[in-house]
Amino acid sequence: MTIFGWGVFKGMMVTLKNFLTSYFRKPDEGGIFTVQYPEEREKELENFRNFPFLVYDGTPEKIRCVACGICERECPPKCIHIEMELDGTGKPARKPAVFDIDYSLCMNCGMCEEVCPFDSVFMDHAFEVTSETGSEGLVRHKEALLKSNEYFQKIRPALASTIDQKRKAAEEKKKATVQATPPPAAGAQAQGPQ
Amino acid sequence: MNISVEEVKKEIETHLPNVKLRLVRDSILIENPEDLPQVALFLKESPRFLLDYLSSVTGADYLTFLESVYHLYSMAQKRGPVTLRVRVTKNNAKVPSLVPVYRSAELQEREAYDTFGIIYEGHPDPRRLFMWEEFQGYPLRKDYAQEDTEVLEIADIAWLETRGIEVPVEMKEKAKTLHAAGQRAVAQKPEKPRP
Amino acid sequence: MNIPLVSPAIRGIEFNADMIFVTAKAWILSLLGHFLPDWVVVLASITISGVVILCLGPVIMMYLTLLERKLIGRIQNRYGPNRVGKWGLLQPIADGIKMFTKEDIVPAKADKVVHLLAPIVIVVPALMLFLVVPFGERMTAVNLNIGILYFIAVSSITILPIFMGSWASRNKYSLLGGMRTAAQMISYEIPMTLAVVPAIMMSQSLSTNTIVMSQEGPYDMHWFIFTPWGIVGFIIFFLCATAECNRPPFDLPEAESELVAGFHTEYSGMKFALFYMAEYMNAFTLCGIATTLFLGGWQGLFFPSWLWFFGKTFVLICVMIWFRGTFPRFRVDHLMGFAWKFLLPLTLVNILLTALWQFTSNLAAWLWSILILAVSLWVLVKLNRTFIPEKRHYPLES
Amino acid sequence: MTNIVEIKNTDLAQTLEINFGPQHPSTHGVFRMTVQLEGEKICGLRPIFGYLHRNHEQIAENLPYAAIMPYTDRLDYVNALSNNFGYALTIEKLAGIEVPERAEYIRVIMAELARVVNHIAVIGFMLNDLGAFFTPLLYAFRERERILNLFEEITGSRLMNNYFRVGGVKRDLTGENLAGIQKIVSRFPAFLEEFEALLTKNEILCMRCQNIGVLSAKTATNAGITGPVLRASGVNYDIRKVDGYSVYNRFDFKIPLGEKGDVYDRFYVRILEIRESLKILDQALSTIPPGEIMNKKSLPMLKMPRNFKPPVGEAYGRVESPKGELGFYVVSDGTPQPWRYHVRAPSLINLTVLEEMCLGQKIADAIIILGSIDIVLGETDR
Repeated sequence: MTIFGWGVFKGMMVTLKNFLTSYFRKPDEGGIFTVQYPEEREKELENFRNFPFLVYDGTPEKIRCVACGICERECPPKCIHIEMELDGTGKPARKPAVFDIDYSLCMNCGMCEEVCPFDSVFMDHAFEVTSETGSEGLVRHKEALLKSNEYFQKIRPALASTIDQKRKAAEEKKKATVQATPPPAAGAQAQGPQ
Repeated sequence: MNISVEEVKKEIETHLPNVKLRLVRDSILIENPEDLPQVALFLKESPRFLLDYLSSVTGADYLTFLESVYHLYSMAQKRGPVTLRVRVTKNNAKVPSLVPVYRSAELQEREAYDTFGIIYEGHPDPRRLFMWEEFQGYPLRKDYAQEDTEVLEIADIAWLETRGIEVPVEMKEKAKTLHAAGQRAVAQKPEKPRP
Repeated sequence: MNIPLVSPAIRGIEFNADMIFVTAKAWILSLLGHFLPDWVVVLASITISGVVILCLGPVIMMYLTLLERKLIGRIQNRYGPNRVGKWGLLQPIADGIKMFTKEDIVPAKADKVVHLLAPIVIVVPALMLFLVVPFGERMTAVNLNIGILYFIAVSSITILPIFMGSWASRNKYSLLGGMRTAAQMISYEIPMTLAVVPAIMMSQSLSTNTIVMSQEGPYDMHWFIFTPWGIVGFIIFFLCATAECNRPPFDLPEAESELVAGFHTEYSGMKFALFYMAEYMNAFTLCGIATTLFLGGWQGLFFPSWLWFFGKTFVLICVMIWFRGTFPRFRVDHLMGFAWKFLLPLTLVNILLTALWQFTSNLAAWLWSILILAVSLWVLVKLNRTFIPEKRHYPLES
Repeated sequence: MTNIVEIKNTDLAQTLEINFGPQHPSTHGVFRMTVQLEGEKICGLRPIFGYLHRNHEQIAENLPYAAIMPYTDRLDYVNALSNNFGYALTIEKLAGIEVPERAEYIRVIMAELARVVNHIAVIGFMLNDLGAFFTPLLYAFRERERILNLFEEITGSRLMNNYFRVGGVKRDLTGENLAGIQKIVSRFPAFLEEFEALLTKNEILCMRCQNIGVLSAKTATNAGITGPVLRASGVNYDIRKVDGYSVYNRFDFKIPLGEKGDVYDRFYVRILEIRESLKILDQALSTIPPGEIMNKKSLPMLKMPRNFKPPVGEAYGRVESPKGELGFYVVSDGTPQPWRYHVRAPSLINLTVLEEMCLGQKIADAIIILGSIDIVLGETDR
């Protein structure tokens, strides 16, 4: 038979041990595990996903997105709105004129990132998103969503470098085919965005 | 471990000759909903199957008729599932309740009633589960149209007025006409999904 | 003309750290005595003690909350408050400001007068208890010769305002909390009072000062707790004190997970703060009385007497906080059973033991008192089978 | 048996009716119950649902199959991975998609980690309901934090993982991830020892929990109770063993059974289940094979979710979620969206017997009985 009160005593010893170890142990070994947020931050993990952003190469004009609208269609809470930019002749310019994401609706699922065939939409790491005007202030327009490839390289190096390699390979392949048989549309398209 | 449906059907037919059964998509359709408790009780008690555990009860809307689907398992023999289903028309959606046989049907039948409007006769507490009692319509039926949140109901207007908030006259009139007709305000489907 | 700053009557007192507060008061009084008539000096003497106590109470309460939050934080491997000021030392002041600026909400159907009175009434006995606590040598505010009786009488008033508050709120949670309080506090008064009896018997006095004085001895370590009846009495007294000031594991009246906030569900702002204040001041005075009765009060070596007293009291308070950080809550019937079926018989045995101890106090006495205690404990545990955990067996099947 | 829900207020003057919830510190969200009291004794209890209802099923019926996955995270938001698992299994059953072996192992590893997370959180919350001032909860959360950090590293999110895909998983586990999991698994028993020292033998806890809210095996089976609550009543029924779905039949693990079916058994069975989960994790980590993580057939579905049209038919898939049997019933009509999608939520059905367990007990017991059933309102109300 155990002594009456022994369980209570053992419990108190556990809390006492934790009280004492909190003063000298490291966070990983039973010490204080609080991260004091604004001053200290946890290590940013590469795969962490928050809200989507758009990638551009070099300058903001060279946007990867071609306004195909796949992400708009597949977004589960329907928080993306895209409008195609039209060039002077009224033909689609394969570039978004409007690209809005409503951050108040977005549920950070990463679907847009997965379905995008042009490696244009990716999930950001910036999680400190606030607005003073409620949900209207959380609609992000194209200008705010555009971020450079360098930024992408910085936050998710592994993914960005594989995608860069992939794009490079595709470009070289395309160049090779273009050099072999230059279709007439290729030249027009190259001039299009200017 | 699976139970072959044909085997179950044969067994039921030999023991309960009055019950008409049909195989639909690996499941047993009971032609007459009134036979359901009888079949369920037989399956529960029969030593061969011992289907003592009703896992899931749910409804489904197939436009012309409503369906109530039951998934039975055996905890004692660790076998299953056997799927039972009954079909009722939308106008006369009445299915006998399985609560006397399986208590696990209690909340699930309430849910199916709430969302599909299938009335489970003999249920001890036939209330809506998720929606409030005054709610009209059955949200999971395919013909359900969403409520127009822009249109106020009479009760809402009264509530607003007691608090000194003025309500436009058109809104009041609309509420009155709708109330007189005993209808709900139904929303037009938005033409384009919101940005 | 040379006015002597210290009157000749006071000069006799040795000016040392032990007497620093006593000397300070005497100095002020003597200074006043030079200019003002005698009755003013007497009034001033009362006022000084009163003001000190009135300030001490809230300050102790404020820093007890900080201490509690810090200690529990450390127990739970957190920092506790550390944002306002160094180590969060200004946190209580920030809390106070917050409490003052909060809206004071009174339920529409509440009994407004009683609802207002309850938090005021609860603070008064909590402050009154400070009168008889001997903070140090010659540092008892009022040296009543029935100090302990006064303490028991005043501390039991606390039930009334709690019930007032709970009743006036017209809230079912509050009402349940109030009912629990009444039942719990009345039950725990009895073993607590009986646990005090041995100390009174041994010191043959009801005065808190005399009780401390009777614990004098070689090396100042002749405390009552170093006797078998003392340790049992102390443990019972301490448990009852924990229950009296509604602290975990006996915090049923405010049981957060069951009754939202118990009797103070409908209180907000400063009224709520007053309830809180009373609770912490009660915790302090009860620990102070426990120190006085069993831990030798201000007795101790080297350090000034008041430091010894505060040190011992704070150790006891830390144990209370430690309880809070460790234990789940009792249930109502277990709580009552624990008081009536376990603590009460044990106190009676303890009183008997003390009576025997007065005749013989040597090594043999130690042995037979431990024997009596062990037997009675064993019998009590056997009689209270519900307190004993069942042994369970959990088969692992494939 | 039929009059279970009716409140027996024979003498209204003697009883007190109290609303627990939807705003109450320990109803685990917005659950509400009206309790009929005689003094402190409960003589009637009626649960009221729907405060977190968002018609999950209709939302899903208007979405392509792949886009439902993130919504399943929101069902039982304490362990999203189990919900992912159930949904993925059902759609694979519906469309006849095979899952590569490595993906199956990854699924098992992640689902078991989610089970560990869920069980320690539940025990912590239950102790909070018992009145322990956050200490066990925070010790539990300290360990949970490590696993959640790992989830963040692997899946990209701490709670709303959205990690499983039909036909595989989203991302492969790297060697570093595996080492991280191994580290957690190897240090977890020490934490459990400490946790048990703090709790299991504690007299106050035993007094509060033993012989409270007893649920007999017969009632439990009939009322469709599943998961640890059922096993605490002594019924040996674990879908991981019975169905042997995924690769669970390759691992050696045991099913802990309770003796009486009271709150204490439910609490202790969960601790034992954590130990068994750790055993599975140990085995899975040492035997995980290399290879693909996604069925090649289902890749186009992920790129173009609206082009994925399973054949006409229906499927009922179920997994042993930490709360009980989580079932998904999906009917396909050959279009990109399911015709009917139904979730059999264990948290909801386990509440069937709440009144029966609480009758005759004290208020404080009702709270811990509710805590020991382990509900999550996201799943209960859907």
